[in-house]
Amino acid sequence: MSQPILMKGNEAIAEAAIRAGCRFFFGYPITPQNEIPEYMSKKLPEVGGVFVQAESEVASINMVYGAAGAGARVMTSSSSPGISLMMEGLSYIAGAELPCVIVNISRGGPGLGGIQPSQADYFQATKGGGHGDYKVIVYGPCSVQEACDLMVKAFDVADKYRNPVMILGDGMIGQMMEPVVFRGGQGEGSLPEKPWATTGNEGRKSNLITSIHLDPEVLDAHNWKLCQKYKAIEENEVMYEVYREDDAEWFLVAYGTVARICISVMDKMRKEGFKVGLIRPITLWPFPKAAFEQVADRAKGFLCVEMSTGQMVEDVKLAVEGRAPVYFYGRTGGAVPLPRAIEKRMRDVIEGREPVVTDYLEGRGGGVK
Amino acid sequence: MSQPILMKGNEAIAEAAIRAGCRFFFGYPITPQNEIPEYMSKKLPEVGGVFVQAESEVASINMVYGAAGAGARVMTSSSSPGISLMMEGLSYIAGAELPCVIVNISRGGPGLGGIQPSQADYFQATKGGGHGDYKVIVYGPCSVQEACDLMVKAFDVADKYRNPVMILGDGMIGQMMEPVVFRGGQGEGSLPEKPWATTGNEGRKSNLITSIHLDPEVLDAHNWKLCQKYKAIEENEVMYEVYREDDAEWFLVAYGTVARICISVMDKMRKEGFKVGLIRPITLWPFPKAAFEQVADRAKGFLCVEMSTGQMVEDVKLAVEGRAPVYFYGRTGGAVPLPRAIEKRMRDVIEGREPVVTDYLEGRGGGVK
Amino acid sequence: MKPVYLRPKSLTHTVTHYCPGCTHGISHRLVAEVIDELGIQGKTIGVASVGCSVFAYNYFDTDFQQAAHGRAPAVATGIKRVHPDKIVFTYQGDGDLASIGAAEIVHAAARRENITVIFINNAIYGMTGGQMAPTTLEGQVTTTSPFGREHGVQGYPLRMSELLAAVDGAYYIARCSLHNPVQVARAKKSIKQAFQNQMEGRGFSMVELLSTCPTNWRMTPQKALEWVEKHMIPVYPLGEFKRGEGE
Amino acid sequence: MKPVYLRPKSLTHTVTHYCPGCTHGISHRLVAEVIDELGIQGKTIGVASVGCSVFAYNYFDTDFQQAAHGRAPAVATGIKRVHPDKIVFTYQGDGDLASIGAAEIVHAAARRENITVIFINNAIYGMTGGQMAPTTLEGQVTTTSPFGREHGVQGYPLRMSELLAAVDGAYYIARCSLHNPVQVARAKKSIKQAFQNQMEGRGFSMVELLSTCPTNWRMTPQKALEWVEKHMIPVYPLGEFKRGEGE
Amino acid sequence: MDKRVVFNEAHCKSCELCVWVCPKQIILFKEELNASGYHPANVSDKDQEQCISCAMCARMCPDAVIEVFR
Amino acid sequence: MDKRVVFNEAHCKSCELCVWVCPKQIILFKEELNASGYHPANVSDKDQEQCISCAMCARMCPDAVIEVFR
Amino acid sequence: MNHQIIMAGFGGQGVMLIGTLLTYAGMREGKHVSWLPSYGPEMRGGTANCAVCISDAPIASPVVTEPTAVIAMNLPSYEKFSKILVAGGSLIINSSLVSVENIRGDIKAYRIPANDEAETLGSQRVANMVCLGGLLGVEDIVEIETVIAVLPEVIQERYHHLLDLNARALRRGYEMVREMK
Amino acid sequence: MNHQIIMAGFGGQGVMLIGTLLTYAGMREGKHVSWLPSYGPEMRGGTANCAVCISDAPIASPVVTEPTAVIAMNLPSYEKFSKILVAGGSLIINSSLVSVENIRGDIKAYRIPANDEAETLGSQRVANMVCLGGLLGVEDIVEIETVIAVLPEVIQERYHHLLDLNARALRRGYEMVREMK
Ligand SMILES: Cc1ncc(C[n+]2csc(CCOP(=O)(O)OP(=O)(O)O)c2C)c(N)n1
Ligand SMILES: Cc1ncc(C[n+]2csc(CCOP(=O)(O)OP(=O)(O)O)c2C)c(N)n1
Ligand code: SF4
Ligand code: SF4
Ligand code: SF4
Ligand code: SF4
Ligand code: SF4
Ligand code: SF4
Ligand SMILES: [Mg+2]
Ligand SMILES: [Mg+2]
Repeated sequence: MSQPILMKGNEAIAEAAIRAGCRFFFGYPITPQNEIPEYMSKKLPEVGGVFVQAESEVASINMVYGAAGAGARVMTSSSSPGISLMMEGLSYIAGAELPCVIVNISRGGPGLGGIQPSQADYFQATKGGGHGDYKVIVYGPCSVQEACDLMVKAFDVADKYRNPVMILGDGMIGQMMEPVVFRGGQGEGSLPEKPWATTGNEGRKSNLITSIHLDPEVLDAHNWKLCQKYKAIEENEVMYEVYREDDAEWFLVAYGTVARICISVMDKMRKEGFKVGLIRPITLWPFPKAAFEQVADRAKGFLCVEMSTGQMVEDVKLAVEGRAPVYFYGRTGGAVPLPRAIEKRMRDVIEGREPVVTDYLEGRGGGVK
Repeated sequence: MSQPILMKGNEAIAEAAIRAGCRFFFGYPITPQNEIPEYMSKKLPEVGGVFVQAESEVASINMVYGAAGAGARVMTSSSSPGISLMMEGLSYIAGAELPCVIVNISRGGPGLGGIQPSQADYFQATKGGGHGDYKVIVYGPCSVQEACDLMVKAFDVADKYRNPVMILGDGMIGQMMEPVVFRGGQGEGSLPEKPWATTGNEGRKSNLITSIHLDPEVLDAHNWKLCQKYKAIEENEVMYEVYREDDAEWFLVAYGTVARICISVMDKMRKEGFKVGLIRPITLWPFPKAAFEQVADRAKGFLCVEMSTGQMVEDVKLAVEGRAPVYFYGRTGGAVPLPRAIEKRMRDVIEGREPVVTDYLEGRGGGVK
Repeated sequence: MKPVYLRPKSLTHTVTHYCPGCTHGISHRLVAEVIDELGIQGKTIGVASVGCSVFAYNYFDTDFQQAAHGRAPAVATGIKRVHPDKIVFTYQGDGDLASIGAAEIVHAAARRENITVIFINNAIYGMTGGQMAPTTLEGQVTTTSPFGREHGVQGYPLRMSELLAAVDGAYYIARCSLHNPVQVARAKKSIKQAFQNQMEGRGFSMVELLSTCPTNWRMTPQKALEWVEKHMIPVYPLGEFKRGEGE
Repeated sequence: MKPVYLRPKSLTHTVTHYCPGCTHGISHRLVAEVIDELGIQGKTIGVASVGCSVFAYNYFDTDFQQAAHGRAPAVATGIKRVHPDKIVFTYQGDGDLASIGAAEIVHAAARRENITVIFINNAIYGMTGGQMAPTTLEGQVTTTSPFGREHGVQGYPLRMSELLAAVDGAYYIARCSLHNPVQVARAKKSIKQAFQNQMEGRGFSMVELLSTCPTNWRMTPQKALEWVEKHMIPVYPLGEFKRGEGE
Repeated sequence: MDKRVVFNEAHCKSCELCVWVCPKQIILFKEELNASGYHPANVSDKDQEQCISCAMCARMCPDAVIEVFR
Repeated sequence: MDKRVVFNEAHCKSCELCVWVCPKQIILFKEELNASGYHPANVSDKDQEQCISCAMCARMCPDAVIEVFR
Repeated sequence: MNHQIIMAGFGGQGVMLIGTLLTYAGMREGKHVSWLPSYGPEMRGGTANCAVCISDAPIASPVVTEPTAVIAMNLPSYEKFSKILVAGGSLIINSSLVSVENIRGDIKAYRIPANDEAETLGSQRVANMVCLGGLLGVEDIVEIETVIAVLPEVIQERYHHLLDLNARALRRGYEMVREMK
Repeated sequence: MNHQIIMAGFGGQGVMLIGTLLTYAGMREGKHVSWLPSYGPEMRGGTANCAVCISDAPIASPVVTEPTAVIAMNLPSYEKFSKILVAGGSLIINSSLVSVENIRGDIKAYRIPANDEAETLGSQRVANMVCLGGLLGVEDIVEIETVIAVLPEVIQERYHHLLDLNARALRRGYEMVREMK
């Protein structure tokens, strides 16, 4: 195995994409993900690929649509407001069943908000910020290494299901430097065939990429066909980690970098004798309900920790189905939940105390909902 | 009370808006809501208002932002793909706390989809299709009359909370004609003062409309302040109807025109001796959890019926919290759930039979998930 | 007997959904004739837009992608960058190209994207039932300009050929009309030129076609053609606005 | 002693976040001077865009709205239609106005929207750290054109003043520079004209200001001004491109 | 008899543009409706020889209904 | 002494543009840093009278640091 | 009674108009009513239909899936909607354009040569009215006089010179069906 | 040991660079490392900082909320970060720019006139290296030799003529602190 390299998350993500055989990148600058297009603009031409700085995120996602429909491994990346502008295009891509990868290095919102890390785009990513019934496969990496590994997986999974895949990384994933080893990535040679792609109809019947179906019965059938696909994805592609499954009774639930903070809290509290464990969803959609089934017998309660006012907490509740109480703690807009505050909240949960909002505050913010 | 007039839903909605004091409309054509801008283009100039056909939905929502920030009663309307293009702007409006009304006469998706009625934009509307933590108040009218009444309410509620309000009507609400009586609408005279609006700083300190807060602590505080507001809305603004609360044990759950179909199913099944009731959410956000509390003791099960592959069903589950099973039946893409199929599904539910998908199909579609 | 005119091979045998006498049909035929004559059917990829021509893919026997409203130039960019050796064209209405898609068309031109754009200017939104387009004439009544377009309220008609000619990356910009057989023949020449430019790698080419919408103009097809000649051409003069690129 | 030059009243007393020597500061000062001279501070509503000037509202003592990236002309339209008697201006960078906001600016002009646009062309994306803008010069190295912009790959610089001059609804389009005191004085005259046009109801006015980004150009402020004169002006000639509207 | 001008009647929409441009004014509509509900254009067998094969009709037809031979 | 040219030192960012355009070349930087970490520009008391109040410096200053009197 | 009626034909045959007319008349008679259109992608030509509900009770659903009556003005409409008509329901067929055999035996079917009758009356354009008149002759939905009375409110002012022609067409259809009955 | 270090100063003082350098050295010594930057809205000027974690165990969180060491290269940084430094932690103050009294008594504080020292060495630009050298002199994070060894990998090629100057600055800071200790 090769030596680890120290790399900024954004650059590592870009490099992983190239190693996964991605040769086309269409994107528009936005903090905190600029290193991705910058890296691509330098490296893609070296490997015979193409980098295009689009005029906007709306254009980016539609260029991705065109390139994906033409059979390419293609990606775009952006951050929260830019991702919002892609919602129509994303719905088209899902409707037309095109494979592609979208990276959202998300920042504080709503509106222009701030440029610090956030997880407040969870709903948009997992429920479908665009119109219509569609699903995007969403990965929430917790380290630069995991972001790279998932990036490679993302392209394969996108091709396998002909579906868009999103990497939802908070700003920290993009901005921090960590050692990384590149593994996997089948390279350009062995990419899957795409006989459905628009490459010119020489010697075969015409191919068509579209999402319009004016006949309600046809569109209904199309939607239920997509639904079947989504069911298959739910069955095959769920990823998660459970920590301290053996004896834990109280579970922290967190994804992305927040999960790492929670691990430190878990470790500390265990030393103090609390039976704390942690569930870390890696796929945010499909959401890992199985993880909750696994611990359902023993779990006395769940504390969901997010850099949002509470979004994943709904999926946790849907997974727990009332079998144990689900609590929440969060900070937003770039404020990061402090280990101390998480610990306090978890103690209150375990010891059955009502939360006192000000207890968890470091600044002027809130945190308990 | 005045005599009812027969009007197409879209025109009635436009007329109700004008009666509610709306004087500014910015929008872009899209089926099946074109009668709204068309009506506005004719009628607004007559009452001293302004109609602008924007170059796109992206421009529309940002014109709404400008006009709302300038203190006007303002609205836009569109349909599914157009609404997706508004997601960034909507997040800005919510972040900057501006009041406005958005009408989505939604159609089948994803992508270009079709032009027939659909309810597949439920997630987008209620969870936040844009980035960041924000909420839009969403009404789901079930008749032309209710659409008009809610339209008037929407403007008042928007002003009260300085928050965007959405009317989520399926295509039927827009396209059908029904008798309607216009009531309410305070007219232009008595609209609330907006001292925060940008009107020029003559004789006062400057006003600022913005959503940027670079300091994480400030943005965090802003988000939790919004959260408080949303909590107040959840407490004050929930609207719903429960039918046959007195003795029902099995509940249909549906909103919009689907609720009307379900009422006919309920009536029929009651005649046959089934203790069927119905919960009809009118506000989709805030979701009427109270309705489910109300019937929690007695309810043996809920059947959620939607023109989607199952979106509101998640909110129903979150409200029911595992206290009774929640089932689903739906058609999509303009296909409308048939009374016969709903009844069959409800019987299967009551009699504990596993659904056989093909039983509920009229065309090539699916329906059970 | 020898054929003088045969239905182009690149058209499928489908009855179109276009209204009687709508010149979308003529434009389709011309593009198909050009594809046939250049022998590029097997390597052409079309991009349909959102407008009455949304189903263009049903009528051309080539590979096709259906693009979101206004975004055909972006979609075409994605395709062309993947297959620089294939021929990529967009087919867009005036609502699509000049209104919602204004940024995409300007930037495809500025980027010198090596594609061909067929632009159908019928001064109205056909598919959605006759709303005002950016190209609607002053005084013209539409469903969203019920009192007639007035420049003080809705501004002036947007002349896209003139505008795009001001973009350095545009190589070829021409405006033609379809209002009689002579003009149809000229239009075909321009369309052919626009495809040839792409084959030669010269960058962005667009042919604007003054077209009719008898249905929403509420005229017979023939009256509609006369209206093009009498009312549209004075505002939208015909000709080549650009040939050659750069500063 | 009598004042020869005083800090304009319409500026607040805040230290700006702009880099040393960035001409965004000069532009701000000129706009403030014009607002003072025309006596319109109390009735002016500014629209800040997304770019280095996102915080413009901190520096002008007038009402302000902060618009989404590229959408300032749409936001200004919303405001102006509500308050036709107030003075509404946008302040936009080249990424904002010429790239993501290309459709909005073209259509504000086409609609003959009675607003004033201040357009800061610094040939780069300042705020996000120096990526290529549509106005980046050929050969110019940026973080997303690391080998220098080449027209075969990224197309040609987009000349917005020339482009907008081709739109009938535009009343006044001028390009000025800020690279020395004489040019600064000229720029101020054009800005004043652009505001006066609005007061007289003449429609859309835009002043493009060739500006510097010493930080991302990686030059001293003074070298940056010299670069404007030497490299930008040949591509972006100064002058009034339009005065008066219509066909 | 070999026809000079052949109409694919199923595609015709009775728009009259061919009628309008034909220098010989020999194009007429049939009594029957086609599947789309239009009276298709046609040149009667007896008028075929009047046709000068100028193809004006074909070049103007929006529905590519007409093929011309000489 | 009444100054001809007055610097609002807190706002200065040492960009040198005033220095560059001053025809009298009398603008220099102070030793101390201001709160933003820059050496502010200044015309020393003794050089004030060399100033011709042309306001070139003020018109070029991006930070509106300079006011000029005559 | 709860009438659920579908009227279908080529775009341009005026099925939307007769639907509106019937709905108006129902409202005027104090009934609960709704009208719901459905179009194809074509702006002109193609097939269009509308669903009208007229009932003594509030209308549960404006969508008509099991019509109690159908007017089929062209062949595709006949093929699509005659199938879903409830047993015992009424079917008005425009026999000028639709020639079919083997109509379902469990329904009340009436063939009216509406285009020919309309032509005779003065214009093919009122074929739709002939059909509606026919329907009114079979099913007890609203009084034909009510329909005639609301004609001026539904028909655009510039066509008011044709009010009389429309009324005559309605009556003609009505009578033809009465005669057949 | 689990080192959580914050380095802060004006944009342009090179705090990001010394953070990267330290992280690199940590990685080279086989430790677990992370580096996380934080900027203000200013592109130039303003205050910037980075958080570096160097640990024997995997790093739970790259966010440093309770630093074990702080380098404060300007006054705002001192004010912000000296407060959250853990008791017993190390604080390196660039006394060329920061003159403060009453430093917390429960920490190890070292005042180094980094700009002046750097100037003496040849360029104020290596003041950051003097500070980092100081930190290495107090806290047992990595060997100073490792840091010097990775300099060529971290510093851009076009500045490689300054490698030696940087190394000398690192050593100078190291020595100054050793002398104070
Ligand atoms: C995002 C979005 N907005 C609006 C529409 C609705 N829409 C469909 S076609 C069309 C305009 C068509 O006009 P044009 O482009 O001129 O084409 P034409 O029909 O006149 O040929 C519009 C606005 C849509 N499908 N998607
Ligand atoms: C929708 C969206 N896309 C991208 C961004 C990121 N962004 C912020 S400023 C900017 C460009 C700024 O460049 P310019 O407009 O030229 O202004 P300058 O900073 O050069 O003055 C970009 C792309 C954003 N905030 N929103
Ligand atoms: S609506 Fe107009 S543009 Fe569309 S097909 Fe009909 S005539 Fe042509
Ligand atoms: S980054 Fe460039 S444009 Fe932005 S403030 Fe600094 S110098 Fe000015
Ligand atoms: S070919 Fe010429 S003469 Fe013959 S039918 Fe056609 S138009 Fe008439
Ligand atoms: S031009 Fe074509 S479609 Fe029109 S009438 Fe003639 S043959 Fe028929
Ligand atoms: S006013 Fe003129 S002479 Fe005086 S300091 Fe300024 S530039 Fe120099
Ligand atoms: S121009 Fe202004 S900011 Fe620059 S050095 Fe002179 S006084 Fe300071
Ligand atoms: Mg059009
Ligand atoms: Mg710029």
